[in-house]
Amino acid sequence: MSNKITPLVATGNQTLSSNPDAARAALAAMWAVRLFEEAVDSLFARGLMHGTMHLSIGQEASAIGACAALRESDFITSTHRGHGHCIGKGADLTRMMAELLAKQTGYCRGRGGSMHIADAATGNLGANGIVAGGIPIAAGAALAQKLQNKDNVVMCFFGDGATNEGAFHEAVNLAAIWDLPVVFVCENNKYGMSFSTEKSMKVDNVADRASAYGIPGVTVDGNDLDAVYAAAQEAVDRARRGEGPSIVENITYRWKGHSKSDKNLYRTKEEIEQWKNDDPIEQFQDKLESLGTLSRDEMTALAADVRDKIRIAIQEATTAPDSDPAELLASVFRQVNS
Amino acid sequence: MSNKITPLVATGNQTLSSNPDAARAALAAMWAVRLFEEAVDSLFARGLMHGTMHLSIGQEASAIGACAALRESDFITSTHRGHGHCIGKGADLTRMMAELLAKQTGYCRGRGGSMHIADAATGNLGANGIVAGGIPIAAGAALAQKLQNKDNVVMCFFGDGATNEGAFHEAVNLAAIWDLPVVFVCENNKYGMSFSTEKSMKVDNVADRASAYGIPGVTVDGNDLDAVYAAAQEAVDRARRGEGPSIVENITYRWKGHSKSDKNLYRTKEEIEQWKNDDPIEQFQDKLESLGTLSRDEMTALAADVRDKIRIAIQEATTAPDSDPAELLASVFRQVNS
Amino acid sequence: MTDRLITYSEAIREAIGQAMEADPSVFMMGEDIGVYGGAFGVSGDLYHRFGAERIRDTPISELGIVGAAVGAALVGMKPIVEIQFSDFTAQAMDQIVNQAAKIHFMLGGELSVPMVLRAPLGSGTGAAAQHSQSLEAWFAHVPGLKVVMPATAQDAKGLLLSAIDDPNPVMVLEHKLLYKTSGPVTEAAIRTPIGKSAVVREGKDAVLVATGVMVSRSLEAAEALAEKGIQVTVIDVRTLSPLDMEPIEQAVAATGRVLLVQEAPKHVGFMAEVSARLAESKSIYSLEAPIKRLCGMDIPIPYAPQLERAVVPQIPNIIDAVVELMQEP
Amino acid sequence: MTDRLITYSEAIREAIGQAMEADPSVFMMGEDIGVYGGAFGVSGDLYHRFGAERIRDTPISELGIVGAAVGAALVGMKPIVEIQFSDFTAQAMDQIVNQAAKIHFMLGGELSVPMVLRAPLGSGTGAAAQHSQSLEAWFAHVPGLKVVMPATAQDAKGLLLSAIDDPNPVMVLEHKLLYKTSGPVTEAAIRTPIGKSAVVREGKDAVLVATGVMVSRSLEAAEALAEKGIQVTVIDVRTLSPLDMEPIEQAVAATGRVLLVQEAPKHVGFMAEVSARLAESKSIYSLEAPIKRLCGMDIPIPYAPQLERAVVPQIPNIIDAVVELMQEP
Ligand SMILES: Cc1ncc(C[n+]2csc(CCOP(=O)(O)OP(=O)(O)O)c2C)c(N)n1
Ligand SMILES: Cc1ncc(C[n+]2csc(CCOP(=O)(O)OP(=O)(O)O)c2C)c(N)n1
Ligand SMILES: [Mg+2]
Ligand SMILES: [Mg+2]
Repeated sequence: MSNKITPLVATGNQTLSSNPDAARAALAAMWAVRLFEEAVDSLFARGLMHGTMHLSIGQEASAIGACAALRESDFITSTHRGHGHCIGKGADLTRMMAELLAKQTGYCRGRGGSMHIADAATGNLGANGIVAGGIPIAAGAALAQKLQNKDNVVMCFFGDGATNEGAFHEAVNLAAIWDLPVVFVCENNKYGMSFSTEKSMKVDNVADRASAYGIPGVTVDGNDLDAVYAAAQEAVDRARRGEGPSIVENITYRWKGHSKSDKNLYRTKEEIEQWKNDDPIEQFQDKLESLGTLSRDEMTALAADVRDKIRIAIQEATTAPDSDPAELLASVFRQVNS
Repeated sequence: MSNKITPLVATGNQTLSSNPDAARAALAAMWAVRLFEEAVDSLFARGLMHGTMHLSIGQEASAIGACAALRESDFITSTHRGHGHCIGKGADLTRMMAELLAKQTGYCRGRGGSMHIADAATGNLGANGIVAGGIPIAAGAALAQKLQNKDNVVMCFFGDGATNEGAFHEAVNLAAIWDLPVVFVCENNKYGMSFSTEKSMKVDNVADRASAYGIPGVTVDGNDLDAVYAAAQEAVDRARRGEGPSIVENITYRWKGHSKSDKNLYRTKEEIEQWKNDDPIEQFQDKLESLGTLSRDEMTALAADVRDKIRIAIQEATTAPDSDPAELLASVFRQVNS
Repeated sequence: MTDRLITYSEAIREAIGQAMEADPSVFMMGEDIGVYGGAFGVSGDLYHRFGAERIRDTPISELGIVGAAVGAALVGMKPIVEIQFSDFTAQAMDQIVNQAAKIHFMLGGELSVPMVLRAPLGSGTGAAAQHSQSLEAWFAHVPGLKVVMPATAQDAKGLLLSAIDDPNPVMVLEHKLLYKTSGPVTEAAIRTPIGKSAVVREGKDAVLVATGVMVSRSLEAAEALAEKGIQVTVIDVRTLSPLDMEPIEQAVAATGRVLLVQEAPKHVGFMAEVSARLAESKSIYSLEAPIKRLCGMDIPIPYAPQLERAVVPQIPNIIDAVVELMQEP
Repeated sequence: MTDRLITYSEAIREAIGQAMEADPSVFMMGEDIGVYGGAFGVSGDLYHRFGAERIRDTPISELGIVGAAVGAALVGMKPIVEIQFSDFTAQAMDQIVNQAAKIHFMLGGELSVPMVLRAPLGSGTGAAAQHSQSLEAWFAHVPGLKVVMPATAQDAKGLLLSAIDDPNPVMVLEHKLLYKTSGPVTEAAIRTPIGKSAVVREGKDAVLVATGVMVSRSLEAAEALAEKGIQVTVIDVRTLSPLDMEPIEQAVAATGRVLLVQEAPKHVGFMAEVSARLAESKSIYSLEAPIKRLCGMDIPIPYAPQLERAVVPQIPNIIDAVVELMQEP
């Protein structure tokens, strides 16, 4: 019995907000990310979850708008802040929760936790605990599509801070010279942990770095779902046509601290408040209402429905068996005849 | 008894070719690089030298024009193709030859060979066998100048191929955000071993990559000594004024194979011949003659004088003692009280 | 020795502060070491005491940072680099191994690299396989690097100050689980010599040789064993390279039984070297039992707490292993 | 077995060619492997046989290339990466260790990384410290990697074909000095099993355990020793991880004397593990002498030929060490 939200719907060169089905799916997905992470945050606060946690609350439009441009057969690589990408690509909420709760039924059988959720079935090649670690992997998965004569696209998520790693440079260059079908989605939330983009780079936007590789780079309001989707769709189409990679930069903000150890000493309360007023979900709901795409009641019902799915995820995951130490030794290598 | 050429002379915003002393020094230096490497090439061919060898014949104007913009107290980091940089910064020809001949009197006491010549006395922080390995080191040496409130500049040499390494990206970014006094000199000889710049990057020039770091980048004819000097001097002055790093790209060409194992299968005889017609030394001599800065006779005498220095270098180095295995174990670490 | 108790983190911070006050060429680079105070809070208030120039926040560029430290060290500075998790030294291996470790020798001896690289290693925090490794064996295998692993607050301070004094590159591998543990630490800028193992408990029946967090676990196991009437000597290796075998060989000669305890995976780990040194020396003749190792399993560190505990030695495992050892042959 | 003699390089090329003909998902990436034919000429004409798509020249981006191989492997390809010198694996350690080695386990077992990484190691070419290292111990210490070191042309082919078949990441560490050496190689696409050590010579007096180029040096030493009346068994470890101790333990039980020979620096090198395995097993009871190691000195590889020779074991050193070993205790 799966516990998923309805798949995202692409709308080509239309906006998501203009299409009721697409709008419903995208809004539900954003709620799912928000509510999943709020639940996780409180489980953590109540000592029911261990390890550390990187929440993307406030960045929902970036993950969901970008994933809306993908087909089921497309792939993603994700980051330490990956719950949104995972849900956007269609992951099961119970298996995600089970992983965070270190259960045998989790996506990684309790071996990976929040930073390593992968889901082969939905083309999620994995979150990554290494900043920029997924970027060369995305380029390679895209190379494979080319070598296999498939028209799938790989969407590679990473943060602003990741663009200062050598891995970013080498991988984007490889994708560029080989015209690989990959879309580099930079979720620029203004900080790499405590280090601001003003300090970490001398250019205004990460997209300005695209010129070094001879590929397109665009910067969009990452809290505007329609804007994110439009930019992502264009880059995905370009990649699928075999015209090579692009960088899409979504300007957004994380409401919560970087991780559990963050005291927010590097940014002001005012800045955080200001960004909270730019809530991607609120924004999208207001737009849907004013466009008449969905009514407030529909939206309220939809949010309530997602809330139930999260509740179910917690229930099912909590009662699932703990992951099993007995199988560890045999799990390091894939057995040669399997 | 040292065996050096006369130090290079900077001419500010004048050209080197317009100044007899500067022209003489620069021409002698280019001849020193050319003749040193021709000598090394034949020693190698005659089996009198072992290991491998990366010759910069054809690229002399790049190394010498750039080094002419430096003060004695400035620093350089060099590459596997570093004989020119080494000579440009004022190295002793006998000690260089002795190192290649694996002698105790060599710059590295026979431990490093061609790829690792360093000369603390002239601010040469070392050639490097690792492509792009010297770039972060140069940034760090420049950071030290800043922290020590010195106005020295670090000139960092590397090839076109090196710009595809993550080390290039990370180091140039560090230098940019911290406004470090470093000049990144890319010697673009069209190939990284066998891989052409057309294939290795999607931009036309390495200098196009400067925009990703918010720093200036210029591309010059690397076989035109005056052009190289002018670009280098501007970048050095800028760095010394505390205005940060630049990328100076010298378009040039190596006449010889990449190393001893190269069969030149990746480029045509025609291409090689064509570039040989663009000999940086010839070019400069013609210019000096037409400008009347130096006469042909003076230039011939000067070249003969350099040839003697190379002959002396070979003689002295050949008769020097072989490097001594006995001292190895005690040489891995600097002794704590030394 | 003082009876002032401070934490392992505080001891490290105190060492850095004292070194920076004493020597203007000492400075620190790393990710989020400034106003954030460090991922594990080690740099703490140093940023406010010494400012942004000397407590230098960097972009996420491990290779670049370590390379910059090498370059700064070559021209007279004494950089201390903090790598947020020792797992990320993987990003910087070229500068650590091909540059820092080799420059002094390879370039002929004139130049040297007085650099300190601090990095937290180890499991136990639920951070999973990419944030929990113990990679000390890699560095100990590299000629030109010195490698220390402080197991107490006092040594965290003393070994770091010695590392800063040292004209060569030194890897200081700290254990995450020790940061919040307290111990007596001398207030003065004391040095713990690099290259000296320490006997931290004496017993006549067997020897436990340990590194990092396994030292305190071995001491606790020793307490429990004493109640069973088994008296064990515990040796804290402290410096993995250069390795001081003397106290280990003496203790083995005296007891004839030895258990080597490390958190890192067993295969080709550091304790294999200790075992091999004993087996190729005269110590082998005084053995009354095989040279046993108790190590981490050859498995990436898992996230689930019960799995994570299962793959590295815990106190009961040490106790059992010693009891078994006493029954050999 | 065939008596066709081909070189170690040719054997590797033949293996790659046969694998690429048999399986369209196999392809190769590396620097200058195309028209140049590879820095050591290993890929040779493969570019002309299979084209630029499948024999893929890359920019100088080791981390990017290995990462791209990981990504391609995750979605059904079987990449073979050539790293020009094993020293440059330092650039790619994150993708090798934190990604390739851990993904299958860490991500729960659905995904896997059937990738082969080929890299030449070793000294003897006058290329100095940054182009001559033997870093096998690093990789053998990493759970999730398999590590092989072919010492003959036949195994160069057979181990590589097994590595390509393997659904896990395999490091194939070739020795530069062996590329031009010839040996009998089966024409068919034979497999040498991963995880099996080989007894390559039998003798009753002592055992030599070796890897890489030290295998042939040990065999030559064995010839000379035979003339002195000392009969030695020589074992080629072949696979460093997972390690097959059985033939080693049997030979030690039979002879009571063992010398472990490696080119890499001694401290925390691979042979320390072989020694430790013997010392913790019942083998220790059959020893008539300490477990000796003959290894590279703990020194970066120097450029000068006489220095380079002095820091790694040569045939006379092996002979002397065995003669000494026979005099123990
Ligand atoms: C190679 C590496 N270096 C450092 C870290 C520690 N770290 C984890 S997340 C993070 C910040 C990443 O910033 P960014 O890429 O902007 O992503 P964000 O967290 O803002 O979503 C850091 C420094 C890491 N996991 N990997
Ligand atoms: C990290 C690393 N990768 C690969 C090599 C092998 N290699 C040595 S020089 C070279 C080509 C470098 O090209 P470029 O930077 O353009 O310098 P050039 O040789 O053209 O002067 C290569 C691939 C190396 N030494 N280091
Ligand atoms: Mg960020
Ligand atoms: Mg080049």
